[in-house]
Amino acid sequence: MRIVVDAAVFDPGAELNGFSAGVSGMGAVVSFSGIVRQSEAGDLEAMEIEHYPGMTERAIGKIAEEAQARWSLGDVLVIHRYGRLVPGDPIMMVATAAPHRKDAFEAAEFLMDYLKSRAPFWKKEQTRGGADWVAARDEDETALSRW
Amino acid sequence: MRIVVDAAVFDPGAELNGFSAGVSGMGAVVSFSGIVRQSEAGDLEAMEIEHYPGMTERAIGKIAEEAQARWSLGDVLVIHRYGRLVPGDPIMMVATAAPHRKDAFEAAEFLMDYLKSRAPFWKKEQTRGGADWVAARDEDETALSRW
Amino acid sequence: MDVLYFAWVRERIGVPKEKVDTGAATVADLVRELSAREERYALAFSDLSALRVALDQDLSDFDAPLDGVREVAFFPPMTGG
Amino acid sequence: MDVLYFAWVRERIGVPKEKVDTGAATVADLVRELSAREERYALAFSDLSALRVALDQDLSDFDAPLDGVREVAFFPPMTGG
Repeated sequence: MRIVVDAAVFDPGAELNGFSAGVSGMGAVVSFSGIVRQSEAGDLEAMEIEHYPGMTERAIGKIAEEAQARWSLGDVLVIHRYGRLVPGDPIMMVATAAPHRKDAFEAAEFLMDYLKSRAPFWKKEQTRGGADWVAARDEDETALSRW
Repeated sequence: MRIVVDAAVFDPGAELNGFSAGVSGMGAVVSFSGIVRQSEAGDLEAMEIEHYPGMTERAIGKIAEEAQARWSLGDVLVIHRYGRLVPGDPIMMVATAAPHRKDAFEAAEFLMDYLKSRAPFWKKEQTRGGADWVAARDEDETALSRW
Repeated sequence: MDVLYFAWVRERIGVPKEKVDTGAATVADLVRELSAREERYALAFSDLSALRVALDQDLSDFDAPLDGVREVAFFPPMTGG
Repeated sequence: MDVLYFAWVRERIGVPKEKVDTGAATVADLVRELSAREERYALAFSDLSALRVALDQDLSDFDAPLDGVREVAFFPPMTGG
């Protein structure tokens, strides 16, 4: 299991290759990369991500352990950035390796659903008009109920 | 949409980065990479993949179009190799980009389920004891029923 | 008409592709005609539930008419991915 | 005990972290105590349904006892990923 919480930019392709090279006997690797998306109005200047140092690593570690307990996984990778990001920047990434594709897909979706609502990150969007905290979405909370 | 059917090896990380760089306004990129897995007995020497040139590209193109019709996607990538592969080699890859993670995940799983059973590839496993065609699994056929 | 064979169907029949001169109306008729010709065809086509057929590179079925079809392919269930 | 605030809770209260000397038995008691002190706390804690609390870096709830707890954190629902 590798968990990285860092302000620095990361290279999703290099991370995917490094992750895949580190597992053996796994037929399936699934990755998710989250990217800062420009707003529909096209006025997003930056996304500030705040987190709770200490609790962040702890919460992600527990979510990753839960995924490893529920599915047959070779390995789990979670990378999440904080600080000031601009549209097009990679925010975060998860990767899962498993003997079969079903486990790899389900575990990656589980990790994403829990990271969304249970890892202590908060996003603030800065536009020309001002800055606003991103509100949690009900659908992200209800997404947890399927697990 | 990019579809590659080739005997040559590919670099999943470089493909992921190239794919992500080519889409804009997408918050979510999901990738699946399939890797030749060593057998439980540890005696797999090679995996020979046969395909039906012409029909292969056509069948994959239709599956990718169906995915684009069903989900809100920025782009779709499918790479599938044929020929002689050895354990640890990348076999294939799909990637999907979407504004939101749910579409990217579902479309990637849909692509995988259909590629498994509807793209004209056949695998033959070569071990010290001989060579055998891989049988289609009932669970791969039933996986289609969820879509 | 071109008839193509893949995977173990190709191995049993012994060729990947051949020209077949036939007046068969449907795929099933073509299968019966070939099976009557030689033992290797009868062997390859002995269990149709284990076979798939494509007409002009689209998946089809054994009841389908061959009218206008230029390329027929027989193969086992696919194992891609 | 250390009390931490994040996101808009931090902005409303004006500090990211402070030492609080309290005999509050539960999180809810602490919230009442702080809210009675100054308007900025009352404002930040006015709708508890919009808040989450962590005790020693584990998610908890407002009924939880504070006995033995060294670090309490208040923040809005998380928006990771």
